[in-house]
Amino acid sequence: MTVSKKRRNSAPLSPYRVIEVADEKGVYCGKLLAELGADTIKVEKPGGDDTRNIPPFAGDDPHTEKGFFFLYYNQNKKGITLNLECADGQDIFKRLMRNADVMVESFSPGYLDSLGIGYSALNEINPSLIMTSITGFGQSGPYKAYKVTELISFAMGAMFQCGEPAQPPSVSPIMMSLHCTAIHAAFATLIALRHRAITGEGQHVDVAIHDITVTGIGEGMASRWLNFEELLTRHGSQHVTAPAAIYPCKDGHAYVVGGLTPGNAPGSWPAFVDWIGSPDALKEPVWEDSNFRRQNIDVINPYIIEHTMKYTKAELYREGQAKHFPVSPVQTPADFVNSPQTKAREFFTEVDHPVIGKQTYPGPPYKLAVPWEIVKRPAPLVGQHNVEVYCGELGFSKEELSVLRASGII
Amino acid sequence: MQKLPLEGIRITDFCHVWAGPHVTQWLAVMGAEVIKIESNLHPDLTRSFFAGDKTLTPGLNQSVDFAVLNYGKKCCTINMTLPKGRELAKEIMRVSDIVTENFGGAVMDRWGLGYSDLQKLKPDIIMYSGSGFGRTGPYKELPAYAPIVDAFAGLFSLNGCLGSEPCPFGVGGWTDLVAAQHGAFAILAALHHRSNTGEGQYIDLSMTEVASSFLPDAIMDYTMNDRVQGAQGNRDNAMAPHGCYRCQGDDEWIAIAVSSDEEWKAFCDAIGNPEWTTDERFRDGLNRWKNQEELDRLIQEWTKTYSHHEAMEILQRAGVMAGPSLKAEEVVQDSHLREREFFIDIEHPEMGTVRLARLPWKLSDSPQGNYNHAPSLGEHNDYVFKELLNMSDEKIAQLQEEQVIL
Amino acid sequence: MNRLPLEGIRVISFTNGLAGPYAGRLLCDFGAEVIVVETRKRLDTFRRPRLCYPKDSEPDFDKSWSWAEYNRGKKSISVDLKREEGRELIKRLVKISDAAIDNFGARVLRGFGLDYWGLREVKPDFIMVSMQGLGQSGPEHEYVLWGMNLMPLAGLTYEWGFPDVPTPTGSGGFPTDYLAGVTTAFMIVAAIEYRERTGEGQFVDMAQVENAATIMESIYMDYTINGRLQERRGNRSMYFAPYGVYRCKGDERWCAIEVRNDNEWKRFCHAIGNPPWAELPKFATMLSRLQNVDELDSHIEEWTANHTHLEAMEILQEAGVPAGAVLDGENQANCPQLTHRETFVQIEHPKMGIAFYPGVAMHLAKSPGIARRPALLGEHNEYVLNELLGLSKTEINQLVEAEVLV
Amino acid sequence: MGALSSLKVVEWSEFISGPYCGKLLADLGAEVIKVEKPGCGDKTRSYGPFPQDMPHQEKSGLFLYLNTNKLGVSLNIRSVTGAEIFKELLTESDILIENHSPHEVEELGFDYETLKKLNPRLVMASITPFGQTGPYRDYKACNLTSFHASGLAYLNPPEVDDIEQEPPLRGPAHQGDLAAGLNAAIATMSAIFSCHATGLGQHVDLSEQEVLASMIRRNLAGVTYEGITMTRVKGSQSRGGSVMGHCKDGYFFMLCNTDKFWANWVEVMGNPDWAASELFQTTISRRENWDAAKMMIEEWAREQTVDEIVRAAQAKRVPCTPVNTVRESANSELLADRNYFIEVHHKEAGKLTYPGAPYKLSKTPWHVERSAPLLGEHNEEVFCRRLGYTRQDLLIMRAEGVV
Repeated sequence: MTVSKKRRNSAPLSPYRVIEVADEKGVYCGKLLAELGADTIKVEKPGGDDTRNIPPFAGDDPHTEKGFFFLYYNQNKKGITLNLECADGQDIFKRLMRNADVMVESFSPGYLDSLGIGYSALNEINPSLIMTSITGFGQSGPYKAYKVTELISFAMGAMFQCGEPAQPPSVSPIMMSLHCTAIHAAFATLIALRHRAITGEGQHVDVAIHDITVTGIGEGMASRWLNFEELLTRHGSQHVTAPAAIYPCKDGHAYVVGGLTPGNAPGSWPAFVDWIGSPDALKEPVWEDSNFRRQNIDVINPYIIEHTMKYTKAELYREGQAKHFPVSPVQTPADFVNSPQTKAREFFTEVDHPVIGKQTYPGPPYKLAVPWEIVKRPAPLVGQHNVEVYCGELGFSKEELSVLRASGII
Repeated sequence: MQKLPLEGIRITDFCHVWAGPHVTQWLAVMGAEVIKIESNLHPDLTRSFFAGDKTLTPGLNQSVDFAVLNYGKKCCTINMTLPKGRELAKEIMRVSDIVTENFGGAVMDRWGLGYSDLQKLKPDIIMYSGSGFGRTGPYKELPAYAPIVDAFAGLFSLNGCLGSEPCPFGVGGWTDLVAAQHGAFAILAALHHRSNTGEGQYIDLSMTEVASSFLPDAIMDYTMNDRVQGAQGNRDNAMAPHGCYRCQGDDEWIAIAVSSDEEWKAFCDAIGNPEWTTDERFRDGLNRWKNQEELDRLIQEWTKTYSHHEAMEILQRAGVMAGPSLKAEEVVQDSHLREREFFIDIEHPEMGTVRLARLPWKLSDSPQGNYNHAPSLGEHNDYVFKELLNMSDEKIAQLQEEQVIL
Repeated sequence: MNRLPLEGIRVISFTNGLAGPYAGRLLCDFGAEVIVVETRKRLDTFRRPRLCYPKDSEPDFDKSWSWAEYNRGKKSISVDLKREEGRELIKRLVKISDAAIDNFGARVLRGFGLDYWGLREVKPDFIMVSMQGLGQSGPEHEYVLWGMNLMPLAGLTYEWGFPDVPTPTGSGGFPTDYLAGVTTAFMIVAAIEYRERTGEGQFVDMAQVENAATIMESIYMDYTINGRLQERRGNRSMYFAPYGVYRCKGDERWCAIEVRNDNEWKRFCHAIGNPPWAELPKFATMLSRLQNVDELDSHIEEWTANHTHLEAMEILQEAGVPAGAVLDGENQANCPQLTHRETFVQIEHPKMGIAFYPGVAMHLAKSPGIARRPALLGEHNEYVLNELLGLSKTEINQLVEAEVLV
Repeated sequence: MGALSSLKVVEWSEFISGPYCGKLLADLGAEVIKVEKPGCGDKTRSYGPFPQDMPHQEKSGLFLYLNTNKLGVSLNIRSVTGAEIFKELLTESDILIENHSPHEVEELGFDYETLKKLNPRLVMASITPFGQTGPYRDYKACNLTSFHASGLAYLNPPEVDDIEQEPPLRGPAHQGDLAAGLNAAIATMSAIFSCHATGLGQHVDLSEQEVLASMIRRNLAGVTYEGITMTRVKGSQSRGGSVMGHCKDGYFFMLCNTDKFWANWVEVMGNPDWAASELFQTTISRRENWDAAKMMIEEWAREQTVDEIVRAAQAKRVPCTPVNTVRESANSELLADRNYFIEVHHKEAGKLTYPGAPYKLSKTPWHVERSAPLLGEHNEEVFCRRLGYTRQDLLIMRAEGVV
């Protein structure tokens, strides 16, 4: 009997068993599934996954169990260790896959096949298995062997548009393209589960970071060229409409948008001119045209800056919003954590972890009217669930477990 | 010519039989001047272990047992049963750095030569007492030999083929030597401490405790899990194959161990059975381990067709751990050991050339070591009494009269 | 072709701009029937004919490119929600629908009584995701916010850019829209799973800003746990060097390079022809490279300056070094990998003719999904009102004349 | 302060031989820095026994025992940075203990010739199966094969019924590897004494095969001098004088290799007539007729309890003992009275009982000051506080997988 028979009436994905053998490209995918109740087992190599090395660490102590990246992205997962590069490991892995519903992996194409546990092999063992592969460039094609990191994929997909014209393209401070792709992979996985519900068959889901970055956060650079032979270039924070950009203020910066709403309504251009002290220079009708404003933004900016410099970012936020202008402060992470809005949403949650203790993590980006109940757990310690899974589920004896351990298999 | 590491260190040595002499043996070879105190009343017991069936009336200087345990040492004869003898011995200890003994009981104390007495004699003296059960505790007076200690410590209960009843350990004096080596190390540590602080000390070594500290996993398994391990034979609790297999020649055997899939593949290719790597029973470590009986049988079919040396060559060339189970004579002939000059010839005045194993290590920049022949009884009386204690001939003659030097 | 996974799922799209439409696009790629509710009276900002296709064609909201790109495949009805009749129609449609996406301002649907709490009266097992910038609760949730406001709020803009430039910049576009968009699609399918098992609907209150914050985990945990506020680092890494974007031959040509360990460093040096500087000890280890990173980077640019960004990428990737040319729109359009993956597909549209659209970005072997053309505004009024809701032609005409369908 | 507390040791070793050598030094006060590879660490960590048989990187009984009193760092010395740090460590050390194949050590550039340029005082102890020279130098071996290839196993068990069927046996547990480590410690200390005199270190080339072979020096001399090779056949001579007998309730083992012991033993048996026979009067005759004597003794023993025999024998000072399992020896009044076993508290494994001191030193007692290190536990102490790397550097090295 498969795992799915067991759990019922809890979170959406609770009937499913997910096996994750993924690095930073796939962890968020596993996290999203686990957060919705999927029984997710993270398979690490003996000694622990390399993503445990990703800084920063709690107390700056580079300790296997203290890396924030690992702690955050592996919540609600179980953790086992397994060496896939030896016959035992492959054997055990196959046994695990027999009653798994989903496998999330992010190895370079062909690697798992070379170990005899690629899709075709697993498909024979378990035809209803869904294997979600997250790679830099996809399972085939001229770049399929290319190495990928956040820097590389973001550079190829979106960076050309990032930053000030006068500066080099600007690197994202977070794993933007990797995680954005991981969410797509999670979505695609659910689609494949739907397909399985209808046809009973599993399939191979092939998600490439390059595709997602170009068609997503790449902001249509490609389609713009394809359809208009127009090159989108770096334009700092300046939006196509104007005024809409980051402006300095007393204590920092704020994103100020004026005149996006047509006519005279609140948030419209006339209202904006009025707000910034109705300088005569901006009163002529020509300025009603957004494109004209965009072309002559340098004429407008001094007036705006003169205005914004009178305020703190918080004041600008309040004042602007009171007048229905889409104004927002450029918050520091500290501002965000401490803002009344964030607090009211209880976005940050406390997690208790055996090694780093009770600490505050960012929570999920959504609230549910009727929360789905799931078993909450902190990120697993290295091999924390070996006994549970190997002895409890696969029926190995403690003695055999020791053999596996001694021969470096788990 | 460079000096030996321990040159300048003098040891008064009351050790006898096996464990004790082995301690000072190591130190003597490394350059320490070891002066054995014996007497014709009480020669070292091993002097009277006759040499097999070679002769039925061996002289006290012809025992092979003695020869292999006492080379590099000096010997003087003092009758310790006489107060004067003990006084005389004290003179030697006064100019020594270390005193060693392994009597079956507190003999030294009874002689007034316990550590506290020796301290008065020479404050920074280092004294080593080796015994079967330690110099304190309920068994401190009991005589003990290695096998007694082994049986007591649990070694026998862990020896033998898988699941067999307890079995004496075939390597005679194993624990004597292991204990002695611990003793030698402890003495060197004490010497090191003395050279840093000028402070001597007393070392109490119990063979039982040494034997026990050589069974850590069995003991930890008991203290942690209350499990009493039994004999495992040649088996390992992770590796398989891990055993000793019959070879072609007469009573020839080879030990083979495979610790990973790579080695297993190499092994199967080497013996021309590549299909084993895909055989359900043997394809991975866990299955190999579970199906060992069968596996061992099949491997033996292969080993039986080769001599143990052939088998070793074939397997080692493939990168598989394999070692023939050598008989003593084969060890002596072993080409590798010969190239390493593991055996040295010692000229012995009464025994002729004796070929013996040297210390089991080489120091890149120190001479080979002091391999003078094992001393005849009293061979160094002159050196000790004249040169060392510069006593007059008359004095010496008198002491011989009084049977103090005997 | 066999049935698409989401066939039979009907989703109402109360959307505007990017985030909401992107979520809907993902759903209809896999067979969901997504019906956009819009009106001439207050056009979707993306419908406003800022950029029409084909190039230089007359302004026409049915030709607005940005709307077409993010709404392709959906159906469109034009209903004025300010009118009671309009709202009634929507409620009738909800009765026969499964889910809704809402990225209007928080007040809008609430004002119309069409928010989740209103609609669940009509359909208790209804599924709805509202995805306002700041969610549906909290003191600021009703604020007017566009995509470009969210990164600054999330603290992402503050972290993004060069330390020596006074003004933080952030990315060119609206990453939060995509993050929130795809998460919404994900949650809707999950909620459908749940409903099929339990018969219960769900309301998901998604704050777009939090979608950015969730993937800033390390920055936030560094603050909440280590009390450290990270500052902008520009294109440098604290841990790896070489790391960053290097100027290549030609105008605005850049190549990103990242070297994470010795191996990649060796391969890198080899790939650029082992220049003498690369042998210097100051570049031998990660630590020393980071200490001399300015010098290192200038050396690297000496090399990259002699190659186009594509050459640099190919040379380094061939050598197994992570490298990526900073591709502009044209490069992406000609990228052999994207061509191989058929990432962009041509679709014909009655008014726009044939144009390139992003295809189905995820490759599912057995349920590939399909990219259909965008709708004209109100194109599906008849299908929805007549075929689905069973209104007669005359009733529909009345609604048109009454400017409910507008 | 321990006897060796002035010594700084780097232990770059796997499994048992090297680590036991390090333990011997550390337990007497030397500062031993154990260098393990990041991730899995020393192979022993995966080797049982584990509490409740649950394998756990920090709870291997064998590892806990072998690594008391050491500082633990994790370092990938195959990386450039790692190698550099490793060399920095060595320039500040007196001793390096390693047990890798000569081939591998040269490949990594840590061979003695290279290291002595770095630190002329360094004593490098290399523990290998077959030594640094000779045809087998790069052959692989483990406790089992070394035990056989040195001639020891061939003698074990001492007596078999069918020599064709019953293979030679290695000694229990890991005795061979432990002995190699022990001898390495002696050799290393002697090299340290040379260093006192000359100010120069040297290379200790220790072969496990030789260590074990030297344990049967007597048997080897038997071959070279007397032409005798012992086999495992029953009733084989020269083992004369010992009996392991089966009593009502277990086994006892006795040894009477002297006339005195024999006489007393005969009394223990209540002076049976057979013992008065000519056959058993001299050491030589007893040896020749030992099988007969043994038979009689075993028959007699079957009626006794172990305790009766042992008490009676010991009263007459005949070497005699029960054949204990580790349980009985661990619970013996002797070892309790000697306070042999010690309790050690370990962060992960908790309080456990370990085998204690193999020798008691009066002034500088053997003692366990700290339990075995967690993997990389002392990275900061060693790399930052001693070698002066910053915590930031440490983060970088972690990100690169160096520590």
